[in-house]
Amino acid sequence: MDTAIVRVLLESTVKIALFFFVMLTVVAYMTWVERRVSAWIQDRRGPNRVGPLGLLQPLADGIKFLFKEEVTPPHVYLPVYLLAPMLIFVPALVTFSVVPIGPSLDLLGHRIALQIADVDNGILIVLAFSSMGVYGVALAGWSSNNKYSLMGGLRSSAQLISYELAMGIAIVGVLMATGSLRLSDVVEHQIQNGWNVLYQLPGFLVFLTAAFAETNRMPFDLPEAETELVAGYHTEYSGMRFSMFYMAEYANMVTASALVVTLYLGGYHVPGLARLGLPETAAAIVQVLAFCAKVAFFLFLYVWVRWTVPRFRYDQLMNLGWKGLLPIGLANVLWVSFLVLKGWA
Amino acid sequence: MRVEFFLLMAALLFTIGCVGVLVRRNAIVILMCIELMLNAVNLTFAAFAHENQSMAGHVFVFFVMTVAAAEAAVGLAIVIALFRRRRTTDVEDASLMRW
Amino acid sequence: MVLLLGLIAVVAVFALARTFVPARTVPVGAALGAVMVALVAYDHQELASLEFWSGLIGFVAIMSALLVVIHPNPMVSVLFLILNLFCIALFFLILNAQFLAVIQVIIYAGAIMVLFVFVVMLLNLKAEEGLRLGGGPQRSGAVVLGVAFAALMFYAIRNRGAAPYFEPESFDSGFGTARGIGRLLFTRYQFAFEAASILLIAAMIGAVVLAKRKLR
Amino acid sequence: MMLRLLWLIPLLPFAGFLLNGLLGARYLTRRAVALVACAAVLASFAISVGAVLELHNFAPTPAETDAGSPARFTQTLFEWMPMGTTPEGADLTVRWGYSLDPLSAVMILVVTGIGFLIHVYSIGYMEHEPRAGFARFFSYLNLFMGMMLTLVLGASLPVVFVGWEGVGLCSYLLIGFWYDRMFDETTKMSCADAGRKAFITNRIGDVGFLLGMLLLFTAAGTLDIQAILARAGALGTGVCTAAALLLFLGACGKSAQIPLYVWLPDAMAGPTPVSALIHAATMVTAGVYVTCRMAPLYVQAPAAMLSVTVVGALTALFAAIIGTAQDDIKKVLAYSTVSQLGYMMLAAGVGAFSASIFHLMTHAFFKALLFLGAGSVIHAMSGEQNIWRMGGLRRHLPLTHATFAVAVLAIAGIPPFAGFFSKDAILAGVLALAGQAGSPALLAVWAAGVLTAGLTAFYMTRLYLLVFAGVPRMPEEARHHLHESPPVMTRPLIVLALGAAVAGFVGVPEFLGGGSLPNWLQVYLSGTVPSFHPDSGVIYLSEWSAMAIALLVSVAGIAAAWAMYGRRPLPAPAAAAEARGFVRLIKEKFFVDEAIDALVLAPYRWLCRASAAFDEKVVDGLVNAAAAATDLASQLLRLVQTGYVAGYAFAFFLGTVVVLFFVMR
Repeated sequence: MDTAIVRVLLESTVKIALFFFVMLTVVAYMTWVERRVSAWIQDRRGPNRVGPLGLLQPLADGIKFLFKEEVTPPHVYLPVYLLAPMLIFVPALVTFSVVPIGPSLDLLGHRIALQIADVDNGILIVLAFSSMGVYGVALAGWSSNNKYSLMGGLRSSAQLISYELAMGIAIVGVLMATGSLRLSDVVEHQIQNGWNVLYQLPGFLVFLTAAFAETNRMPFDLPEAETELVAGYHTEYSGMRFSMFYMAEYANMVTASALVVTLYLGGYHVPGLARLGLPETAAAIVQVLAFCAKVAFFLFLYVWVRWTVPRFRYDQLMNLGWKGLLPIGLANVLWVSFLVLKGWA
Repeated sequence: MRVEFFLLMAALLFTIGCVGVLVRRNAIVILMCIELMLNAVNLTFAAFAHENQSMAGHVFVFFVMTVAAAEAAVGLAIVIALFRRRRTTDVEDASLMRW
Repeated sequence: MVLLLGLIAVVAVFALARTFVPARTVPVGAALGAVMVALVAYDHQELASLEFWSGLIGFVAIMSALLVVIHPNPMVSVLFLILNLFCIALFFLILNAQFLAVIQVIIYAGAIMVLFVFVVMLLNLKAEEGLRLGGGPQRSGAVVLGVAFAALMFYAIRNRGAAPYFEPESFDSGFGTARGIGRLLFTRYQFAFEAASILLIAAMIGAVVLAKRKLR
Repeated sequence: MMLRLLWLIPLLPFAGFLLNGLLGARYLTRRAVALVACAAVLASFAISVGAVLELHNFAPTPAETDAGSPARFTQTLFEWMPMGTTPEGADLTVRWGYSLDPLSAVMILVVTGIGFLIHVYSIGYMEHEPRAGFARFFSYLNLFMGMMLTLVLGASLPVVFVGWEGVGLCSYLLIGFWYDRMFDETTKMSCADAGRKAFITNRIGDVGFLLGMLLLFTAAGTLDIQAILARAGALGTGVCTAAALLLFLGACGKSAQIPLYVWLPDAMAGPTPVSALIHAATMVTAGVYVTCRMAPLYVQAPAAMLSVTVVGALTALFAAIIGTAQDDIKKVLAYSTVSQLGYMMLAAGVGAFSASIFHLMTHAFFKALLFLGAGSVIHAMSGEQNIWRMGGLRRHLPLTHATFAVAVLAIAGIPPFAGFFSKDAILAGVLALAGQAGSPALLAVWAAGVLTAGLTAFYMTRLYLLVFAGVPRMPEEARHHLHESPPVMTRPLIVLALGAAVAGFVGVPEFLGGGSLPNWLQVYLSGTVPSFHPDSGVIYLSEWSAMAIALLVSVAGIAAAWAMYGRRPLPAPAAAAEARGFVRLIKEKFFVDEAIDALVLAPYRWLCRASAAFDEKVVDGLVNAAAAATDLASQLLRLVQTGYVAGYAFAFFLGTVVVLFFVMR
C-alpha cells in the first residue's frame, strides 16, 4: 500500500472520528440547551440538578436511554422497523461531511483541509442525502403498523418532499452566483465577493424556512404533532431507538445550520481577519471558531423559534411550501441571474 | 477494470428485471422491475460513454431518468386509480381489456 | 479472492434480507466484520483495488435486484431497489460519471423511490400471497427465458470487438462533471431537453388527473 | 391557302357544338342558335369547296403527279400518342392529322353540303321544340358534323376511329333525342331504347374495326392509312383478309349490313332531319367510305371482297323485299337506305369502288331529299307517319310533292335522274367482273342487283302513290291542318331535288357519253381507289342491253306498283296478323329481330344470369369465405388477448429473445 493512500485513509479516519465525537457531543448538549432556553423563554429554570448548571444532564439522559428496555411491539414489520431510525440518523451525519468548517492549513507538514470530503458535487450531495432523510420517517411510520404512525409518516414525507423543492430552488441561486458545486468554492466566492445573504435575502429566507421544515422543527413539526397524531411516526419506538430519532433531529439541526452558514453567511469567513496579519494556524482557529459561533446562533434560533411560533395546520404548511416559498425561490433565481448577467455577483 | 464487467452486470440486472416483470403480479413491483431494467440500460450507457470517452451517453442516462420519473408518476397514478376502483394492485385482476 | 469475497457478500445479503432478527444479525455481522479484518490483514493490496470493490458492489447489486423480484413484501422490494440504485450510483462513480452518480441518488433514490414508498404506504399493501418461484408454467417459462436471454447477452458481450482497457488517470478532467453534461444538454441536446420538459409536464398533469379522486 | 385551313373544317362545327351546348340552352335565342349552327357548317362547306378546288392545283412534288400518284394533301397537327420507335427503328408514333384526297374531297363536299341543307331544314322542322331542346339538337348536329368530318379527313386509323365512335355517339344521342317518348307502342320500345339499340349494335361492329386496326398496327407497324395501304402488298393475303374482314365487320355495323342492320329501322325514332343526315346521307355511308378508303387492302384479299359482295347483295335484296310491305313512311325509307347501302357494298365488293362512291353521292342527294320530304309530310300531318292514313297530299303540298317525285324517279333509276347512272355503274361493274371471271355466281349477284332495282322502283312508287296520290284517307280534323312547309324547309328540298336530278351527270358511263360527257368522277377518283378495268374476257351481255334490262325491270316495278296502288278506291291494307305466308313474312320483316332475340339475346341473357349467379355464388362466395376465414382466424386469434399483462410481456420478451438469437447467430 503506497503512502499516499495510507495518508488519505489516516487523515480521513482522524477527521471522521473527531467529527463524530464533536457531533454527538453537540447533539447531546443541544438537548440541554433546548431545555434551558425553553425554560428561560418560559421564565422557568430548566434542568439544573445534574452537574453544574445541569451540564451533565445529557449524560444522564443517555445512560437512562441505554438502560431502558427496548419494547418491540408485536405488530411491527421488524426489519424495516429496525432500519428506520438508522436511515434517519445517518444522512444527517453524512451531509455534514461536505461542509468546510475552516480553511485548509499546514499541519505536521501536510496540507489539510478542515473538511471531511471536499468533493466536486458538494451541494448535490447535500441535496441527495437530505432527500434520503425522507425514508427514515416514512418507513418508521409504515413499519410501526399503526395508523397514527402511518399518518405521521405520510405527512412528514409529503412535507419533506415539498420543502426539499423550495430548498433546491434556493440553492440554485447560490450555485449561479458561485458557478461551482463545490462547497469550499462557495465559501471562497463569498470571501471574495461578500456574503450571499447580502444580495440573496429572499433565497436565504426561503432556505432557512425550508431548513426548519426539513428538520421537522416547530413550526413545521406536523409529523409528530402530539395533539392529533399522538407522537407521529415514532409513537411505537422506545429506548435507544427513540433516542436515535431524537438525536437525528438535533443532528439535522446542526447540519442545516452549518449549511445555512456555509451557503449564505460566508461559512468560516471573518470579515477583516486577513488585515490583522495573524499566523495561518491562528487565523484558522479563529475562523473555525467563527464558524462555530455562526452555527451556534442558528441552533439558538431553532430553539427560539420553537418556543415562539405556533404550529401550522397541514394545509397552511402545504400552501406555504408550494405557493409561498417556491415562487419566492424562483423570483430569487431570476434576481440572481440578473445580477450574474450584470456581473455584480 | 474492463468495460465488459459493467456490461455483464447490466445484462444480469436487465434479465432480473425482465424476469421480475414476468413473474410478479403486483403492479408496483412490476413498475419497480421496470426501473431495474432502465437502470441496467443506464449502466450500459455509462459504460459505453466511458469506453468511448463521449459524454453523450451521460446525456442519455439523464433523459432515461427523466422518462423514468414521468413513467413512475403516471404508472403509480394508474395503480392508485386501479386500487381505488378494484381494491387491488394485482395486474391479473385488471384483465378487463380482452375479448 | 474476489470470488471468496463475493461468497461472503452473498451470505451477508441473504442474512440481512432473510434473517433480520437482531439475535441472528449480531453474530453474522460480527463474523462478517471478523472476516473483513482477516482479509485486510491477509491482502490489503487486494482491498485497495478497484476490482475488488467493483466485484463487491456488483454482487450486492445482483443480490438486491434478485430480492426485489423475490421478496413478497413490496416495501422490502422498494428498499432493496434503493440499495440496488445506490450500487449503480457507485458504478457510475467508478465509471467516472460523478454527476450521474449524484443525480442517480437525488432523482431515483430521492424522488422516484419516495414515490414508490409513498404509494405502498398509501395503499397499505400486504405481502403478496402465493409468490413462489416455479409456480405455474409461465413463471418457470419466464425463468427459462431469462436464463436464455442472459446467456445470449453473455455470448454477445464475450464476442464483441476488442475494447480499450481504461486508465482512470488518462481521462479528461471535465469528463462526467455537471459542467460537461450541462454543456452538451444545452447545445447538442437542446431539443431533447425541451421535449423532456414537456414530457414531464404531461406526466405531471396525467398523474394528477389519474390520481385525483374528483376533478373539480 | 384554303388547304392550310383544313384543320378548321372539323373544328368549326365542333366550336359550334361547344357554343350551343354550353351557352345555347340558357343564353342564346333560337335565332342565334340556328345561326351559329348553320354558319359553322356553312363555313366548313366554304372551306371545303375552297380546299377541294385548291387540291387540283396542289401537288406535293411534280414528279409524283407525273407518276400518276393521287393529289393528296396531308396536314399533321400534333403528336397524339408518342410511342417511340421499334427496335428496327420504325416510328410508332400516332399523329393527329388530316388528309385531303379525291375520295375524302367527295365525302366532305357531300357531308358539309347536304349537312348544311339539313341544318337549314331543321330550323323549320324543330321550331316547335322548347328552346333548350332546340339548342341541344343543334349542338348535337354540329358535334355530329365535326365527328363525321374527322372520320372522313382522318389521316390515320385512330383519328378515323375517333370520328367513327363520335358519330356513333351522336347517332345515339340524336336517335334518343326525344328520350322521354315512346317509339314503338307494340314492342314498348322508347326512343331511348332505340338509341341504345343503335349504339350497342354499332359497338359490336366497332370491336371488329378496333381489332382490325390493331392487327394492322401489329402487321404494318403503323396506323397511318397511306402507309398501311402502301405496305398492303407486303402484308400477305392472310393478314389482309383478316384485317379486311374485321374492318368490314365495323363497316357492317356502321353501314347497316346483314346481320347488323337491325338498328337502322329503329333509328327512325330520331327526328326526321336526323334520319336524313345521319341515317341516310352521311354516317351510314361511313362503312362504305372506309371500305373504299382501304380499297388497296381489300384488293389484296379476294375472300374478303367476295364476302363484301355477298353481304352487300343479300342486304340489298333482303331490305328491298322488306321495304315493299312497310306502312310507316320513314320505315320504308329506312329499309330503302339499308338496301341502297347494300348496293354500295356490293359495288365495293366487286371492285367498282368509284361506282360505290358515285352511288353514295347520288344516294345522299335523293335519300336526304326523300327523308326531308317525308319530314315535310310528317310535319304537315302533325306527326302522323302511317302511309295508310295519308293520300292525296299532292294538292296540299305541291312543292314537297314535286321534289319527292324527283327523288322517287331518281332512286327508281329512271334516266336522266341521278340514281339511274350510279345504279347502272354498279350493275355494269358487277357484270364486267362476272364476264372477266366467268362466274355464274356473279351473274346471280347481278340478277339480284337488277331485282333489287325493280323492287326499289316498286316500293318507292307504292310510297309515292299512297302518300301523294289518290284520295285523302286521313281524319277530317287532320285534313284542315294540312299545309305546305315554310320556305326554310322547302328551299333545301328544291336544292336537293336539283342535285338529285343532275348529280348523275358527273358519272356518265363512257359508252354513253363517248367523250363529250366523260365519267370524270371515276377519272377523278382513279388515283385514290383502284379502278375496275375489265381488260378482256367474255362479257355476257352488252352494256347497252344490260342497261336496258335494268331500266325495264325498274319500269316494271313502277308499273306493278301503279297497278296495285294506283286504283281507286284503294283497298284497305291487310293487317300484319291477317296476312299469310310470304306476305306475312315480309310484313314481319322476316322475323329477324325475333330471331336475333331468340338466337343471340336469349342465350346471352342466360349467360348473363349464369354469370350473375356465378358472381354471387362463387366469386362472392370466395370473397365471403375469405372474410369468414379471416373472421374465424380473428376469433381464434383474439383468444390471445387475455387481458393479462404478464402474458403480453412474456410474449414480448420471448420475441425479443428469439430475435436476438437470430441476430447474433
